[in-house]
Amino acid sequence: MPNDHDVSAFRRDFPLYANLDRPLHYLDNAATAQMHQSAFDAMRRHDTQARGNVLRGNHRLAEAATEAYENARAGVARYLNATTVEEIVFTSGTTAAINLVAGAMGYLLRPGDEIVVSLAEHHSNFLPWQRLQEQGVVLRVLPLTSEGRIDMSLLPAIVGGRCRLIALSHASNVTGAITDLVPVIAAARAVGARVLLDGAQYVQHGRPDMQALGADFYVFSGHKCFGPTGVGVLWGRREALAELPPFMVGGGMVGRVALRESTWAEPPRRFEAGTPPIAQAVGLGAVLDWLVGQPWEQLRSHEEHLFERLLAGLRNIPGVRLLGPADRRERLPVVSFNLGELHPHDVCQVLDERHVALRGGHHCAQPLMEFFGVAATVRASLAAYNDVADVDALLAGLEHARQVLA
Amino acid sequence: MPNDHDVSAFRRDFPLYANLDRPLHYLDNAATAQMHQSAFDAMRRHDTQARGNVLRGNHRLAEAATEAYENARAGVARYLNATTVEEIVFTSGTTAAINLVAGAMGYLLRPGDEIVVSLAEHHSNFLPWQRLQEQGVVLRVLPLTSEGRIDMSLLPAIVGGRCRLIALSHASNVTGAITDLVPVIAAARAVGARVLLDGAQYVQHGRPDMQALGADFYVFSGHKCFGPTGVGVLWGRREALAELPPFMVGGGMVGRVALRESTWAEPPRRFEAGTPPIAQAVGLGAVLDWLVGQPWEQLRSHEEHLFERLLAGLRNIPGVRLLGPADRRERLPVVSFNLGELHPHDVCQVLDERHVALRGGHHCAQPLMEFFGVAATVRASLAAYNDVADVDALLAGLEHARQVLA
Amino acid sequence: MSDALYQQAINTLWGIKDLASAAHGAGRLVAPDGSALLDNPFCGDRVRIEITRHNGVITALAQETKGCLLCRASASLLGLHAVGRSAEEIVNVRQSLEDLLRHNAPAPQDWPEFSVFIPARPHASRHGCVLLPFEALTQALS
Amino acid sequence: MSDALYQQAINTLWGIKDLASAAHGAGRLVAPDGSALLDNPFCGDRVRIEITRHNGVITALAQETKGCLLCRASASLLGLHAVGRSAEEIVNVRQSLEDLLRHNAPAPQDWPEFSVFIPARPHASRHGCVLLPFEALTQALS
Ligand SMILES: Cc1ncc(COP(=O)(O)O)c(C=O)c1O
Ligand SMILES: Cc1ncc(COP(=O)(O)O)c(C=O)c1O
Repeated sequence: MPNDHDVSAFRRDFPLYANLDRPLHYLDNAATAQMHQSAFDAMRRHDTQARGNVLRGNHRLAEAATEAYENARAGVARYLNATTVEEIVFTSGTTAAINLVAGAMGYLLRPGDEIVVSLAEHHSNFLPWQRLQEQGVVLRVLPLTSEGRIDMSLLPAIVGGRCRLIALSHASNVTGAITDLVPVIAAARAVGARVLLDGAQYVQHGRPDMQALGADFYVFSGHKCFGPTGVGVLWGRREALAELPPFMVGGGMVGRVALRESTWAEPPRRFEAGTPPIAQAVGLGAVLDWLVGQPWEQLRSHEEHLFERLLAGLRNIPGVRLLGPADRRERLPVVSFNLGELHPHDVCQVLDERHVALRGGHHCAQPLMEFFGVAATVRASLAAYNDVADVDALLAGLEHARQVLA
Repeated sequence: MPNDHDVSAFRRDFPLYANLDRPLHYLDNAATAQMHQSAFDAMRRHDTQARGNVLRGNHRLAEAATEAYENARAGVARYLNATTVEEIVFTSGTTAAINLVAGAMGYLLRPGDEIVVSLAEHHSNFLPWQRLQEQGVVLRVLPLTSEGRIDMSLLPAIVGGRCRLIALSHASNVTGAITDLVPVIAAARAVGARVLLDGAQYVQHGRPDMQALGADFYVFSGHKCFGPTGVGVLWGRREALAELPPFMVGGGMVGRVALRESTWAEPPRRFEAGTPPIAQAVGLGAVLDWLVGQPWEQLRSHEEHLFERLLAGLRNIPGVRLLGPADRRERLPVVSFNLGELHPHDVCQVLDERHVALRGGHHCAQPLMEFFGVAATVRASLAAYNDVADVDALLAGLEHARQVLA
Repeated sequence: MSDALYQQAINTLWGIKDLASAAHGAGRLVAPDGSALLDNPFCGDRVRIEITRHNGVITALAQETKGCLLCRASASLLGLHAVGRSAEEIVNVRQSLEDLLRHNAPAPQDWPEFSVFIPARPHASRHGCVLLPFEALTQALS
Repeated sequence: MSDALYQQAINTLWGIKDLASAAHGAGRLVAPDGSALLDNPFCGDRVRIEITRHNGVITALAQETKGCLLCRASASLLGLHAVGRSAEEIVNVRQSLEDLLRHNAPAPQDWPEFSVFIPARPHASRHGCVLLPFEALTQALS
């Protein structure tokens, strides 16, 4: 092994691994990663010692709940290197966070205003923008290079004076391709447009730096970065959040409520209507506090080593078609492929019998599937707890699937 | 005691009680109830044995996750006596569920259409409707009787031919007043309007029967009925859900996504964009499975007994002003009051020092506070794990507060 | 999964494979009386069913299926057995198939090949693949 | 909470009560140079601050406070000590108060009464009540 990452030690803190009654080669991390011990512990501690509603009561449980919730916000801010904790909004997930920004911007956009996305987006970062068409907003779609990367040479042609926002994935959930942000930020700045990055995939594999990236909004989900389901994050640059009206409205996000008209609280509360996912935010905060202290160089080189082995093995299987960038450094350890004409569901089924968990389907990216000329793909996605045995089980299983299914 | 409900046995299944390092008289159940063991167990089991994304993968963890999630849906349907499981939509909470219905209806409403609410609503069942005014929808507000109950004599005058929906709380979070639904349903039916009931408070104290109530939408939150934070439910009558477009859009709720236009899945999936709060839904399902088997007569008579004692005690304290119906049978065991001119926050603080957890504030019901001519109240809300000692601690504490603060 | 079960799955897979490759009824009709095009929203699979009927009975059926083995095998079964059936019979047999998958019911006598789908029982995510052609036919008949 | 601590809280409460009842500076000004009306969104409490100033220094201050003891005591302190201060000094003293509540800082020498708020330290939900009058004054000065 080219580095010192000890997978079995690392796995010990993922309780699912301790509970297995049969082998598991879990390679569906892009859909949902396994939950880390720190989240279990923090949520249990919270729900058994500090359960109360937040921001509302002044008895001790409520105070403790509010403190835990706000500490979690601070943990997220630290992980993202945000400027202030007020830039962190808790949501129920990535999809909810993107709908929040799209819905709130919807109140501000005028017919003819333009939103730019790419053909490679997850439906969650496509449909909320597409839907704004109903109010006369124009959706402009960045095309892709043959590798499935966003074709940046077309930015000047597509990002025009009416562009209000560019919404792109930080990394693709299908190909793992990492978006080259420098030209995107420059193009947006040139026309005064905002930039939203969908970090659902990225955050599991590293710390995105809000002060360095130059984006205005960044979103991700707890369940994809070893945290709980039911919680996600919207980071918004202070000025960017300040100009947005709320998306959902209700308890906890108001100034004054009167019969005719109401006023809103300042961010982040303006965007957190109702009782938030308190325990889940606390769990996510704990996971990010753990992640922030990880030896990232080591984890990343471990993942790269496995990914190299996986790609090399896949290239050796006759009839495999790999999607995505040829250069491994331009992508997360996520790969989509097809095995000849075999249907991805059949392939995944055979692999599941061999304890390899993959995902087959369109991965909520139908426009991208169409671009590649396929209905669906098989996807393998690695996390830091995967090991060589996982990769080898996948490769052997694919050979087997080819024989069984062909 | 007039009944056989054994509080200390009941409490044993609420882990927070086992963890206390000092006394606790928890009377803030209307804000958040404590979580039942069944939810802890189900969520832990899920996250350690069946964690995967739902509806998407065909490996075993994903299959198990989907099964657990759909079983939870069935559990909710059972608790509510819904006609089919397809009538159950998981949301992140009551507020999100109401925003869902309001946002989706927003796509269908025309200027001049009317929405009827009452002056007694929680902000979460007020602001989403008030906001529709921006698109020309008319908000009509049912006034209250002096007791703070909805004045049903004004229904015919207020529910007119342009009324599209009546949105009311099943029970008030301030006064506990239970809404008399019969005239509401009749008025709505007479003009072809839909009825949404905000059951956030009710569900903790009994099973609302969807087939008997006659409403079209019913919403509640997990955290107020002994379940986890981060999850809630929208029940919708099949036809009522079918006519709604989605509110949030994204992964998992589509038919086909194309560049120009997309199609939506059938309910309930149409309304569950993105990865849902999987573990939290599983936890809520477990809690409702437990609740469904509770001896409700016994729990209710226990709560009534305590509530009687509480009301009698409050009436004996000089200077107390009680809000809400005089007839105990018309309300849940929730009561708001003021102690002379003492500020609710000060009262709650003094009570907290005596381990009594109350809530002081406007309870996210500013229009109702204005109606009562107060800025804020103290609220005590009972749950089935409360006992006589809790009530007596509150009453003694109030006497003390009167002396300390006056 | 035990090796025995695994072997059984493989064997059954072969049965499914044969059915799928046979692709009974594959193609289009010149002048269908009814047709339906259905998608599986999870994988983009697509089934087109076309039929003609006379006196309430299916007289010809054609299917075009872009899908997994399970889906293609199921469509192929329609090509094999649907002609001569009434809409009512199809509704019932669709239900039998669902019962076989979800409620451990046995295969109906006149559709014995349904038993190839038994190994799909624990895989709820695949039930939709098997049922899709039957849903499409039901829709084409209505 | 120990009985000792509890007793201390009560005693301090009396201090707060006295300050609140004293209501220094209660009322309105006839011709204010600056004013601000601020709400606490959690309880509906409301503070109005009016000031006049000369050469950058506060020459008169009036406060109208509908609120809890903490809020009223804090407003009363403004009535007691704000006159003669510059906007800068008020910004600093607001920070001192926040530091006292959140970061265990001591009371500044010229505002010794701040120490009555020390028991509010563990009650983060009440910090807003204490700070509200100072926020309002800062706003009135800007
Ligand atoms: C009557 C009522 N409606 C709506 C809500 C909002 O519920 P949640 O905060 O869980 O979204 C509450 C509780 O806060 C409530 O009591
Ligand atoms: C790139 C990307 N964006 C958005 C999402 C949606 O995230 P969630 O389902 O957690 O809302 C996902 C995952 O499903 C994703 O991979």
